[in-house]
Amino acid sequence: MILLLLLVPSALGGIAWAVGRRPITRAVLLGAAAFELGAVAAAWAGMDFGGAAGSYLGLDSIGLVFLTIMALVFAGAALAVPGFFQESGASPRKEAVFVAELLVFLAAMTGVILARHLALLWVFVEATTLSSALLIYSEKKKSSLEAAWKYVFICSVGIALAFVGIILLSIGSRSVDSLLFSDLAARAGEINPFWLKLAFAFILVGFGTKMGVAPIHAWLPDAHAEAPSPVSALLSGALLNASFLGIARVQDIMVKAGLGAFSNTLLIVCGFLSLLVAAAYLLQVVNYKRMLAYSSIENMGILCLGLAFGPPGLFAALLHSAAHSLSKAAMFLTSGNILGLYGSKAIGDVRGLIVREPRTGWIWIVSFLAVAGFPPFPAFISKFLLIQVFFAAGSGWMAGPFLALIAVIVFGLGSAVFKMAFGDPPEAVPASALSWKPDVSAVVPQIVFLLILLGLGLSLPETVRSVLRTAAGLGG
Amino acid sequence: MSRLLGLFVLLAASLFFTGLAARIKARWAGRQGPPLLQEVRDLRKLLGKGEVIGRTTSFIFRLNPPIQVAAMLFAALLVPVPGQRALLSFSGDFVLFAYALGLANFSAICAALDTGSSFEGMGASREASFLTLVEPAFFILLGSLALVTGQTSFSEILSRLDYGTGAAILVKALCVISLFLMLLVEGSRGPVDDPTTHLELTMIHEVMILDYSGPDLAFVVYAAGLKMVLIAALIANLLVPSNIGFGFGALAFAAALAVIAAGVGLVESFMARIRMSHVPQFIFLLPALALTVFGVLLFALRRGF
Amino acid sequence: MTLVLVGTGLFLSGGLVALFVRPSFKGTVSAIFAAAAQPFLLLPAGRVLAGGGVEALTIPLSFPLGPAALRLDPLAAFFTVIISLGGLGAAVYSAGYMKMYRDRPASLSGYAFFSGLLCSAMVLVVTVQHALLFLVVWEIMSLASFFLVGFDHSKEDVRKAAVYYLVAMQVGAACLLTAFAWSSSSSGSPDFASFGTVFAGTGLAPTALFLLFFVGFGLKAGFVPFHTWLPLAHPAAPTGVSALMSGVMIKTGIYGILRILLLGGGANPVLGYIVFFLALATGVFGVMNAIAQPDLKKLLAYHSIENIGIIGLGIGLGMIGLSLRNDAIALFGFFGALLHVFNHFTFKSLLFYGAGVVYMKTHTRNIELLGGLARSLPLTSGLFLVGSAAICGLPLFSGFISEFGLFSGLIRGLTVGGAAPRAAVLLGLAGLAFIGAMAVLCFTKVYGVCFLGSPRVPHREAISDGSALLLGPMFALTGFILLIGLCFPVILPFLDRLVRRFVPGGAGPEWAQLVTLFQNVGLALAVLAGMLVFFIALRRLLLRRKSVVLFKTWDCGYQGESPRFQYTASSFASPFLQLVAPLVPFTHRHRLPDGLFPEHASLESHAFDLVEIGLIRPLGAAIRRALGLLTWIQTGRTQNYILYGLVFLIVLIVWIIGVR
Amino acid sequence: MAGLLIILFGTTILYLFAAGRIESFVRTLALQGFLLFLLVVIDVGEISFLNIAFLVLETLVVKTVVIPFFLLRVIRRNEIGREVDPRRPQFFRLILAVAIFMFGFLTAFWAARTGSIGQPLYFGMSISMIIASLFLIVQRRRIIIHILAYMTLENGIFLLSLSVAHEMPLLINLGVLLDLFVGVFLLAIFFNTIQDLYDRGTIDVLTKLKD
Repeated sequence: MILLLLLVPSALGGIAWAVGRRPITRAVLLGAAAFELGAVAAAWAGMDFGGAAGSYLGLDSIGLVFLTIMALVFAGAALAVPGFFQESGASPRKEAVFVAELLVFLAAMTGVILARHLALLWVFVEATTLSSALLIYSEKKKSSLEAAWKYVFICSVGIALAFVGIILLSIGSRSVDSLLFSDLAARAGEINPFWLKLAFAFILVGFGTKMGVAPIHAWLPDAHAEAPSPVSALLSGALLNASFLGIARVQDIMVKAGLGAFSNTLLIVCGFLSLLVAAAYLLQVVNYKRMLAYSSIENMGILCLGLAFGPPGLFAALLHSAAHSLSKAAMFLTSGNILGLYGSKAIGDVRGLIVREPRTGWIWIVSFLAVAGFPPFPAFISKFLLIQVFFAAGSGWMAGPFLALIAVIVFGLGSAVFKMAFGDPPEAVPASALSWKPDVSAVVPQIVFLLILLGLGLSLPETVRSVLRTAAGLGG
Repeated sequence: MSRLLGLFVLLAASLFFTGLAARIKARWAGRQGPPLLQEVRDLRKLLGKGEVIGRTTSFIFRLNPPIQVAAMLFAALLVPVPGQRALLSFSGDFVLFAYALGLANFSAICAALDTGSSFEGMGASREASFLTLVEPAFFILLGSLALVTGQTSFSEILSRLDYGTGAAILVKALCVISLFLMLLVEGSRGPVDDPTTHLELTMIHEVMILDYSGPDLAFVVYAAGLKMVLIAALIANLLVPSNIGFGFGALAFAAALAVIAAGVGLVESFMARIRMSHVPQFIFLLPALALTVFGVLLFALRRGF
Repeated sequence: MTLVLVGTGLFLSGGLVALFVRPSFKGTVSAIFAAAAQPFLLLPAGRVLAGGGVEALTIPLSFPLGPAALRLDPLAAFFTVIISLGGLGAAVYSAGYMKMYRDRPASLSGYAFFSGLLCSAMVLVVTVQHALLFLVVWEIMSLASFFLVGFDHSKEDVRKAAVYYLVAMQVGAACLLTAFAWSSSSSGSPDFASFGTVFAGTGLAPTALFLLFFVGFGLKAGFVPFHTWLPLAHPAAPTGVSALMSGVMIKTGIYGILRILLLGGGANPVLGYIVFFLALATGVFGVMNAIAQPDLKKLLAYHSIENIGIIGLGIGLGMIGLSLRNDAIALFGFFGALLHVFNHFTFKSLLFYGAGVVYMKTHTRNIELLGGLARSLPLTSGLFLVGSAAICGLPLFSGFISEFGLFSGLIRGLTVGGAAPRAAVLLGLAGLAFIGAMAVLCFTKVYGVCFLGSPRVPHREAISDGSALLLGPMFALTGFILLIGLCFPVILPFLDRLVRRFVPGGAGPEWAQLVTLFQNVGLALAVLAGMLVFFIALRRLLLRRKSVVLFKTWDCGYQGESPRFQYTASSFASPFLQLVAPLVPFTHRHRLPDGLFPEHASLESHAFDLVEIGLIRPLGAAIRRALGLLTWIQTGRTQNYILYGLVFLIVLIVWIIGVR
Repeated sequence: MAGLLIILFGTTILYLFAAGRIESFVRTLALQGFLLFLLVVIDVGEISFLNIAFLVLETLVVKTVVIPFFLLRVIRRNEIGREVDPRRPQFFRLILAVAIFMFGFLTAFWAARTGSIGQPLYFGMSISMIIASLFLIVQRRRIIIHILAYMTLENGIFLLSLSVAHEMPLLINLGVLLDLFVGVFLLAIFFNTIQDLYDRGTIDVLTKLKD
């Protein structure tokens, strides 16, 4: 049953590749999105996806959280793809190839979420890198080529190091003799602490590269800025979470093996470094898509910090990852619209967005509020819970630098977003951009995301809360 | 009933105060000087005349004289006469006294600006700036007196000030000097401003009432005189020991006022006016004195008065 | 309490309905809804203020917020009254004022929606007593006011002011977030009531916690080191909003500080002195900068800072009184502070509305170009005069009553307590008098230069006074000012429960003392008013049969008369500004006339905010420079990126091997 | 016998650092693949037949024949001759190679002493191979060298996985191989497009995206 989740997207990808005609590829894409949402809905309704002990694939509560986020983001991106291609005027063949790659990428990410075996997880993470490489390069420009090359090469080297980590882990756990998470977690005590620490170091660097956490984040701004907006929405919204899941699972083993202190300090160092780097660059960034990428680095830093503070921290991190993914996806899709409207990625060239195209303008502002963690949105609640966890864990002093850096980041983001939104629209706009208006499909996904976020922010439904608590290990 | 008599002495004295000062100054310069009742004659003459009012003025210009006189008379009700309590006395009444003077100043400055002449504007600006230094000094002074006597209203403070020790004399002397300085600044007399000058650019107080005529001028001149007498009355309260009976109190009070008026006249004839840019330094003397009073009291208190 | 929620809902729905109405009706719709909300807010508030009870209501929200308690206690009721009246005034005034922006329907609906959202958020801020929900509503209030400040965003400085405001609020909210998280995690429950135990704790934590709360709320209120956003944001907003922000919104900062005091914070005596001296500095600094400002609305914004200083002085005095365990001082301190909160709301809104009418008619805020408006805008100038007199605290107006309360508290502080409190209180007394005198200087300047004399720049077209919509709220506020100014004992029973909650043990006898004192003051003021009327009648009597000739003002006989002869605002303030030169940095840029027939000569002077130049800008530059050190990372070379990963890995390995 | 093979495998590091021509680089790759094949045949005993068959297929077919041949075709298509300009003299790089090789033996002895690893020599050599290839990536400026260094990194990791006593399940090994193959395939495609768009094949070309 669980294999369906992997096979259906890849099969649909094959069909899209083979057929190549526009209506079919669109139908296939929307079909895949519908299937994903349906599967997730079924999982929420309690359908058991065969998370049996021995099997390599299974859907546990933390997997369900990330699967839901991915399904939502993918649905939004799928809705935006036709509009994107209609605007860039690519040939049906190219669109078919793009859709096929997208579906394979989806299958790979689902694999990462469902994997119950560490090495299998590694395989799927590597698969996501490879499948998304061509997606980044789909605009066939020199800059997207450079971005794609950096993305593939750095991530492959990083993930190879992760595989070294996995082997070191299996060296350390000779008696456990299996890399299934359930076995590793159950008998974590028997693992040799030295090899486990070494393994965690390598895995953190490996999956950290994929997750875009400093100091191994440098490829992320290039990749996310050069990819077409639906792809960068998926990258930021779903892929980063998937690699975070990898680290979360290994962190769980570390805590159970009694080495929590070591891994927590590592995660805190990475978290604060990411915040620092994001703050440094957001003050002087010129390209608004790179700005969003740096904001992703910052949010991944926050997730690491959450992970470092045990179950309550993980709860805040999961809520934050949901908030970040949906709002960042909305912002990337809107940045696609802005690119269409103004024809340039430079913040300086965009002015008077509210006056020129009110819908896109207001979505741009509201999604900024969601990303920056302003109240009606859940990112604010997760920030509050995180600081509460800081104080509960006795390291209250961390709230100071944490909030200071976030204030600098919000200043950087805010001044750019409002420089673009307010003011009078510039007269000289490239001819191609003047006529284009984002149609419904380019606006509906963002609105849906923001509504979901508002729902999460104002009053978290009971079922969502209980799943999040079990995912964070806080019990039912 | 006796308090009303005290008030009467105060109002009557305001008619003769400036006259006495001018006479002393003239007499010291070897001149005959105007008769003591000159000011009363001027007021009666002005009250009977018509008026010439500037075209640019609004209702403020016409409203200002009554406000001035009303505020000064109201302040007079608050000031005690040696030997008995003031007509209106409650805790913190010196705040009302200061703010009544503030109300008068506010309307005077507005009226000056209302005429739209650059001289009156200049006078108003100087008045307002110097006032910002006088107000805090007055409060520091009254505050430190309240601190030492433990009372909070004019009448109690001034009546309980009699104590024979050395520190008391020093404090009283400092208070008298600073209040005298305040008299000179508020009344625009002596070194701060020369009431007899004819050059508008150098005036402070006189220029603000330049455009008044007839009854308005009478009101304003009387109010200015009354303001000086009020402050003089405070000094008199310090000079005259408070435990003497009422009869002698009124006489001693009038005598003290006369001495102060003479003092003003003497100061004016000895000291030429200070250059306008040096006036702030001179006025800084006032808060400085007040703070020394406070310092002395605090020091004295700690040593067990 | 449910009535209050209905009222809040009405405010919000006013904003929502206005979205879908024709532009010309948006203002009236939101005004109608605001009026409709009044009874729902004022009646329960009045009942609680008079009766002293507490109306509670718990809203069962899901996990992250938990059951949120909304309580309407006298403190909340007092602020609810201010917010609802302010909201009504702003809505009615904006209905008239926003006609200027008829050509921008989209931003008009934004304006209506966000002002409704702002009012409802403020009411919730003062009633919610749950840590997280409070922060949520607090930030919604900041956001709504941010969009209102950014209403006229086509102007560059408005945009800059709006973003500056957003970041300032973000920093404030960060402090509050930390403080609330700290207190709710150490007290176990997010409810405010549980914070009492945290503040009662020993050691440094309660003091640090109070300081965090004070910084967070002080930033919203506008205490000195954190005030720099206020003179930028308030003038940038349209007048209806700047009145709402200045009169009502910055009071939520004061509400926050008072709420923390009620919960037991600030027990440490040192905190009392910190608040006292900071407030004194705020007051003095605020009014000094106000004197140097040529821009009318910026001047009023600085005056808000000054009045926040006076309110803070009252709170500081109250705290000192509590730490000296002297109920009289504490009672007078809090009484003065709370009454000044209401007074400041009335006269500051009145002054801003007046400034709005002036701007609407003359399209300029620079008072150097105004003059002689008393004749063309008689009603507005009369009301502005009442507002200026009240803000200077002159007797017969409401400002005097609250400042008199403060003064009597300060005086009582002198007569009791040790050497240190006496010195502090005397400094406070002198400071308050100094602030009063400077306020007189500032508002004579503003009123004299703007309304009196003759117009410095001839008006292009004849201007008539504001419409009924504009003057209506102004008359109502003047009514409040005169009501409190003259027959103040009428208001006393409403403040009874409110002020006595701050003093443990209810301070019964002291309150009776206060009531008798104010009855005496009321009597004295009545005497003053009587004398005033008498002398005005006397003047009219004297001039009844006399000739009153209108003639040219005396100008030394100079024939070439011109309105430019009149004293300008900057020259009026220059003698004082030279006295306080270091505190208000001034730059002069001038071009001397040259050649035989000089065409053009100019002199331009600009006053800076000492804190802005001395503290905020260097801080910003330092942060930018410090973070700039990190910008070597993105070199673009793939090899470097991999090298970063390797170095990080090697460091980890060495650490693992080393530490083992 | 296995120890000899591993040491031979180690010496390929020296050749990698000394190699000037790119083709000789690829031939070393093929040699490494073959050595791994021999190691698999000789050393790994007790695992199931299916696993051995798969490993043989993997090392012999993929690592020795398919990938090197594919890379040779890419190099010939883009006419790449020698390394661009070795900034440091030949001599210095050789010393570095020897140092890394010796470091491999060092870790081998250390691993033997701690006793927690089955074959310490495997472990030592694979660590030195990984370090060598990473050093190549960071130090050399030609992009094709980066791809080849990535391959040697994968070989090093494969050797490391052989040193672990218990075996990965077949499915996982298949996944790893698939990822490796597709990875190299993609890198080659990107390399071709880079060569077409830019004339010089060095990494400096790809430094436009920065802040």
